Amino acid sequence: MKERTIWEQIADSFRSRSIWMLHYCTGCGAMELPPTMTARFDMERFGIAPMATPRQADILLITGYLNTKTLRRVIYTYEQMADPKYVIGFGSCTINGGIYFDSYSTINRLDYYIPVDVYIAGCMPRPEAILEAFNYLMEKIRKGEADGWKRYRENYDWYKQNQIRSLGEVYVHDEFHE
Amino acid sequence: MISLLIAIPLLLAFVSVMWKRLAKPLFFLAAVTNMTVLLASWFPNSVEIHVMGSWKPPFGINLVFDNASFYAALVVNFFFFLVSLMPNLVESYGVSLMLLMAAANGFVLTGDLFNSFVFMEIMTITAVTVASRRENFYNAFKYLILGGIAGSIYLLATIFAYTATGSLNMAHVSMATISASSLVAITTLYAIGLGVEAKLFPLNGWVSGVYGGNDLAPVILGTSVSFAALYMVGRLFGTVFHGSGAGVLYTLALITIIIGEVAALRQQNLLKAFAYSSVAQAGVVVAMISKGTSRAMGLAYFHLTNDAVAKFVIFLVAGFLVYNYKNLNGVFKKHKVLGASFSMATFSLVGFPLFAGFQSKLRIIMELFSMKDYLFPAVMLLATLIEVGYVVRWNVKLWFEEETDEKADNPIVAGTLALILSLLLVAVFIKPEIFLGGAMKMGNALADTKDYIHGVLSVVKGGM
Amino acid sequence: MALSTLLISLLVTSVVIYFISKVSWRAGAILNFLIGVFLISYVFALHIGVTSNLGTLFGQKLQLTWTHASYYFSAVSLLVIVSVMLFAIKWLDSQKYPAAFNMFILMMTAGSLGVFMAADLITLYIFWEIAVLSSMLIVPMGKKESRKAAVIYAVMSASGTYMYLYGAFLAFQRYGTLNISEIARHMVSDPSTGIKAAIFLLLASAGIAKSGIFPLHTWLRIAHGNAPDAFSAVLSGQLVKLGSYVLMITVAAIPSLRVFGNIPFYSGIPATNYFLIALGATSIIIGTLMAIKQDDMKMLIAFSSVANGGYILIGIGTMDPMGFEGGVLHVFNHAIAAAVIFMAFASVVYRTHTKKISELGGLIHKMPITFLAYLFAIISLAGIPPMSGFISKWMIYQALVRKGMFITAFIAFFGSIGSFLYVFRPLAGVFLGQLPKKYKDVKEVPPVMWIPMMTLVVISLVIGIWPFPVLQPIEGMRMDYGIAPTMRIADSSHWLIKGFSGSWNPVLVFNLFIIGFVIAYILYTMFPRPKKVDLLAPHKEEGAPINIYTGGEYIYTPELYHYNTKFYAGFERMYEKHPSWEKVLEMLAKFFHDLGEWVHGWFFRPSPSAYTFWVSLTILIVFWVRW
Amino acid sequence: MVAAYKALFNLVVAFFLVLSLEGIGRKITARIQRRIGPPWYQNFIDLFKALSKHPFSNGWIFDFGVLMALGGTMATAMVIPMGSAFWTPFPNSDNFFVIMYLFAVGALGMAMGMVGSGNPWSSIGVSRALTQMLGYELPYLIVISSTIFHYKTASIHKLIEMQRGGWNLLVMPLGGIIAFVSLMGMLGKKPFDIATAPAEIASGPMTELSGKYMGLLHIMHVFAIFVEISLFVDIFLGGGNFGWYLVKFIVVWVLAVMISSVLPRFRIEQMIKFYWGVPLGLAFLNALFVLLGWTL
Repeated sequence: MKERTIWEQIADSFRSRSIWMLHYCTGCGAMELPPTMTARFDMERFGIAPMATPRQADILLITGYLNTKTLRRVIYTYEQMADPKYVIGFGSCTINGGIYFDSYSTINRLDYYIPVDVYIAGCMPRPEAILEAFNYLMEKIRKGEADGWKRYRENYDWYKQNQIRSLGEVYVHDEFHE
Repeated sequence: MISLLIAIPLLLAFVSVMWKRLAKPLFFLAAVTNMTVLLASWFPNSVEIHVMGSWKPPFGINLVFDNASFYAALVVNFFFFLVSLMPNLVESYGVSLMLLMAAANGFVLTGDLFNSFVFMEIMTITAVTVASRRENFYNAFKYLILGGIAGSIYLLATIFAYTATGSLNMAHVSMATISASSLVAITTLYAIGLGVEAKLFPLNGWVSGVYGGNDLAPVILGTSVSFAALYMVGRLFGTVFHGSGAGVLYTLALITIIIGEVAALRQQNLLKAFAYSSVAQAGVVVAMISKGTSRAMGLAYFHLTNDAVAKFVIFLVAGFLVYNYKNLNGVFKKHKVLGASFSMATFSLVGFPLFAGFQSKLRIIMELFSMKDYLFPAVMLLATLIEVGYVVRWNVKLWFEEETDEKADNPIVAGTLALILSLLLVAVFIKPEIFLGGAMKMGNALADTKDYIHGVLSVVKGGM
Repeated sequence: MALSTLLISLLVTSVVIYFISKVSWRAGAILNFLIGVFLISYVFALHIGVTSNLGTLFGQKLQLTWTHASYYFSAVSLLVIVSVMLFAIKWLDSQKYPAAFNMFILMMTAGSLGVFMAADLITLYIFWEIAVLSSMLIVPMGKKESRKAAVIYAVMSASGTYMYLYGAFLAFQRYGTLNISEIARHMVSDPSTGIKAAIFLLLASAGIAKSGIFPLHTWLRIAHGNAPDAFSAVLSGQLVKLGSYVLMITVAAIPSLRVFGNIPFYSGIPATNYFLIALGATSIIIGTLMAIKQDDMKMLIAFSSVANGGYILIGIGTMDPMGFEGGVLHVFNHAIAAAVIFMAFASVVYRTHTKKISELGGLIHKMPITFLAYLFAIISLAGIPPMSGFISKWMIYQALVRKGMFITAFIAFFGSIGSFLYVFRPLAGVFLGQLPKKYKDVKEVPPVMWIPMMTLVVISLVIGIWPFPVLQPIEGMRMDYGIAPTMRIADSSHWLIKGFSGSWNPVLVFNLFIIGFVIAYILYTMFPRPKKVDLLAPHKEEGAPINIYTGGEYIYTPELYHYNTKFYAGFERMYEKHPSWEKVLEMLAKFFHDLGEWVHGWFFRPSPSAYTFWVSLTILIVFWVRW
Repeated sequence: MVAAYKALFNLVVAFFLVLSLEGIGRKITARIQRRIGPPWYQNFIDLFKALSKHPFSNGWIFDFGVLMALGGTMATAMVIPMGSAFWTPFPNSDNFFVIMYLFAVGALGMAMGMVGSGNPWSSIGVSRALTQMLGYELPYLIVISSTIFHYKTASIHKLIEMQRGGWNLLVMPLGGIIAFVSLMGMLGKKPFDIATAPAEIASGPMTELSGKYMGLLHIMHVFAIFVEISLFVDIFLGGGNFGWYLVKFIVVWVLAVMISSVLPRFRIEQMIKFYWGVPLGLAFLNALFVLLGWTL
């Protein structure tokens, strides 16, 4: 990967110290976030704060498994986030579909569709693991290795064709929208 | 000379009974001659009388010709003349119109109480025939009944007057001293008797029916005949009875104003609405007459003249519209001239500036204030407020609503007449003397009893 | 040319204009505009104190005279009217009666000029009626409801006018003159307070009715809401000011402080003035609350006119130098702002054919100039610097706080903050947000329509930065009426406006705003360029969703995603079941109808026998009364 | 020229002071909630991070609104006196009403830009913000008017000088308390953060703000807080020299933060009812006292 300018390095160090996350809570992983936020583990001390809209968020936290229906929303949300943006795949469902791996509608590997910077293995991962992952992500951001958003831009066609292949069509055309 | 005013229409009426087809031209002829006669003797600034037979007053019947009766006769005949210009309006009513004309003239000119009763009867009956046009029989019948009652009461009053004074000559009666009680009786009965023709509440029940019934009646009854009747009010209560009994008139008149306006407000029929408004205007005039001073009376007749002209235009246009269209929405888009004159006439009625009504109304209010009468102006302004309501409503309806595809060709004569008269209203605003001078002379003549008595009972002039 | 000749020739010309417009209405409109321009130049050339005779009416001389007040009010009115005339040159092609419109608007101009020039009450009345009549005939040229509107307008205005007439003649009967200054002189020396108060209030009631003050305010909603769109600008921007003028005449030209000095009510303000102030305050409350909940944008601004009429009345009513100048200056500000707003709405309606906020949206990308005009107009209307609207509000607050009138001040503050709410509603609903698909190919209005708006906006802005040209005639007016003649408020040498509690410098404030804006712009350019996302689906290829945050959902129907119905639902819910004064007046009208019904049923419908009964009854009553 | 330097100094002070105070506020809240909380300079980091991102824009009115908001608020912040006549950039124009209405420019700009983003959440947030303004401004303005009536001047630095004898807070304690309650509403802290309710309307007006727009509006918010608290300090706590002024500023801020960190959120009409209930009544009572001269 190419060298960063001094400005980018400074910016990256800022980015690494202030992470606003949009947690996409489809699965059981959501259960693990409240303890992580609140007094026991207190993720705010790392400058991590939950955000309400993708426009403001820096990282997209995919907690738990995805199916074809939710994946559409995930992609749409991800594309609405402002660069630079990072994705954390949370739990084994995002890695290999977890216990639902053989369902007809389950998405088995998230990073075919959107670039994932950090995976958290386990079912469920405990808050310690989550914080560990965040620290790792911060490290990557500071080093400038968390370049998922760049990859998405460069290999846009590849991601799109994967999305199309499994979703048929990224935009929904169901009875509500005809 | 002035007895021609009565004689000619009467004569021609009988002639035209024999030759029906001649009725219209003869009516026209009568109107023209009357106008010429009147124009020939312009404002006799003295009191002339004309005795029937050579019975000197107070014994014989005599016609009185002074500024008052001249101005009244002028207005009366003027409207007959205007009507006679419109043959399609006259149709087969030439005869009765001529009779009506004769009666109205007689009523205005006579100087004798009983004679005036006779003329009033003729006037009522012919008016009823006119009113019964277009199968408007029931309302005409009502009118007949009321007219009959009024006539009888008028007669009763005359009899009282005779018993009280031993004379029927107005001048003589006005000289005589009448005991208070019988004066009360006489004036009250006269008030009631004239109340029907003068459209006083509650004797004006016939008005809406008759005026709303066809297109000829309002045009002639609402202008000439009511002017004649209101003239007589002024003559009796101003000249003869020196303003005793004015209180009755005043009260009734004020009630009449309000009643007329509110009745006009809810009215859905164009002709009837303005019939009620003429009721209200008559109320204003009567109330003003009851004030008794010469200036007040003059203003009253000034107002009445403006009102008569405006009403003539309004009823002319309204009659045309009502009997040519089912749905009146936006008809004026098709008849711009009629519309313009109608609007001007109605605005003059309300008393907006730029039109004659403004002059008379404001003068009246001013006069009343100078008389320290604070009630009447308030009533009048309230009435005007209601008037604004329905006048604007009708104008908006007739001008701006979506029109229907009904058609009717423009009436040329009526249109021109309406336009000329409405422009006359504007002219009067700019130069009120056009009507005001005559009206003021009339007022003076009516208020000035001495001169009247002297003129009547002094040396006899003319005769036939 | 003498004033009287001017007015009369204007009246005559208006009829001529009608026939010209019959041939080509556009020629008539252009001619109108030229006449208007001439009038403006004429007005600015006139010298204060010119008088001229209009002839005599029943023994009274009808006199016209040119005072500071006439100069100020005529200039403001002409500014509004002329811009509307220019606007109309194009706008009229959407109208049904262009010829009549041209005639009546010129006639109305003549009438209002006459009102401002009149030196005596009866002249004022005559021209007043001319103005009312001609405007009343333009109102029903609009949509269906406008017919009813015309009637209500006429009746309300007439009710005020006739009270005025009664008062005028009362004064005449007592003082033997109709000349305003004469009457003022007599009133000062008149001992009886009752009659003076009666005359005062009766005269004021005309202004109350015309400028939409509380008891007689209801006609503004329906008349301004339904009149032809561009004419609403004149109605709200100019005609309402006739009322303010009459109020000013009654309160200031008749020196109410000295006339009613014997009945002080609160901090040196007479009870009569305080009564007017209370009415003004009430109309501020009503206007604001009702404006906030309107969905029809024209009615919304109509109610805001009610509120602003209240401001003017309060300001003048205090008869405090600051308050008086504030009130009079507010006439100018509201005239300009309301005119621009209504013209902007007229442009919107001209293109989209609807005035319901809930049916519009996102027009900013289609009609940017109209949007800017509206934006600056509402900034002025809400009284935010650097537009001129702020200056008058500041002055009025100064007066209120100085007099310690806290409740009135509270209501004024409420109206001012409420105005943020209601002016923002059309901004959000009509111009911002999502554009419904059906307005995909709406265009900006042609220059001849936006030039007048923009001119007025620029004038308002310039006056907001450098208000002294307008403040001079107002100070002159103040001197004429002798309100604290020594005090100077506009200090143009130091660029200051001095209140009793400190001063401020409009130029400086404007510069600060510019500096702040520049700094903000520098910051804006320092950081990465934004990626334009189009929030309007119709612009993108078919089937593309709206590109805004939708909780991950795809939305294809922008109009459903545009929040503009019941914009202040949370607040409106608090006064849903408010009592309505309109209903009261409707009850009154209905009462008269029913009375007519009753009368008709009892006296005019029945059979002849009933008549005989009535006749005999009358005879009996009369005899009984008289014996 | 000196005035210009003072004005710029205002901006600099406002920026650093308030940003660090915000961080401290977050720390305090965290401690109250038994957390450790972010470092005091966290908000600087957040701000610069936001500015460094690649944002989205929804059309020119969106940008224009943000600029107008920031510019208007800066203009206001430049007029504010900081605790003494010396630190008053423009002694001729620091009239209270001028400041209040100049302040409204920022609010209007923000509202316009955010609604321009075309997001219904933003519109709802803006409508709530304006309604809230209707709520808290009225008691505040009544109190300030009675203050102006009492001291016969509306220019802030004159008011500060007049309070040499004793703080206005002690002269009219009722008014001071009401003004502080209104200040809570102005700051938009709990329980009055109805406009930006992240859980219900996705942070209201800011819904569509990304990257530098977020940052610029954050700066605007910083200046807004500066203006609001400075007005309170100047009018009620009697200024003092610059150090004292800062101390008072910090105290007021910390108090506000502590109150807000233990309270839930009002609904919009509850907020209106609250402000038009007791505070408004007490404000009028205070005005009455001032009229009668019953001041301490």
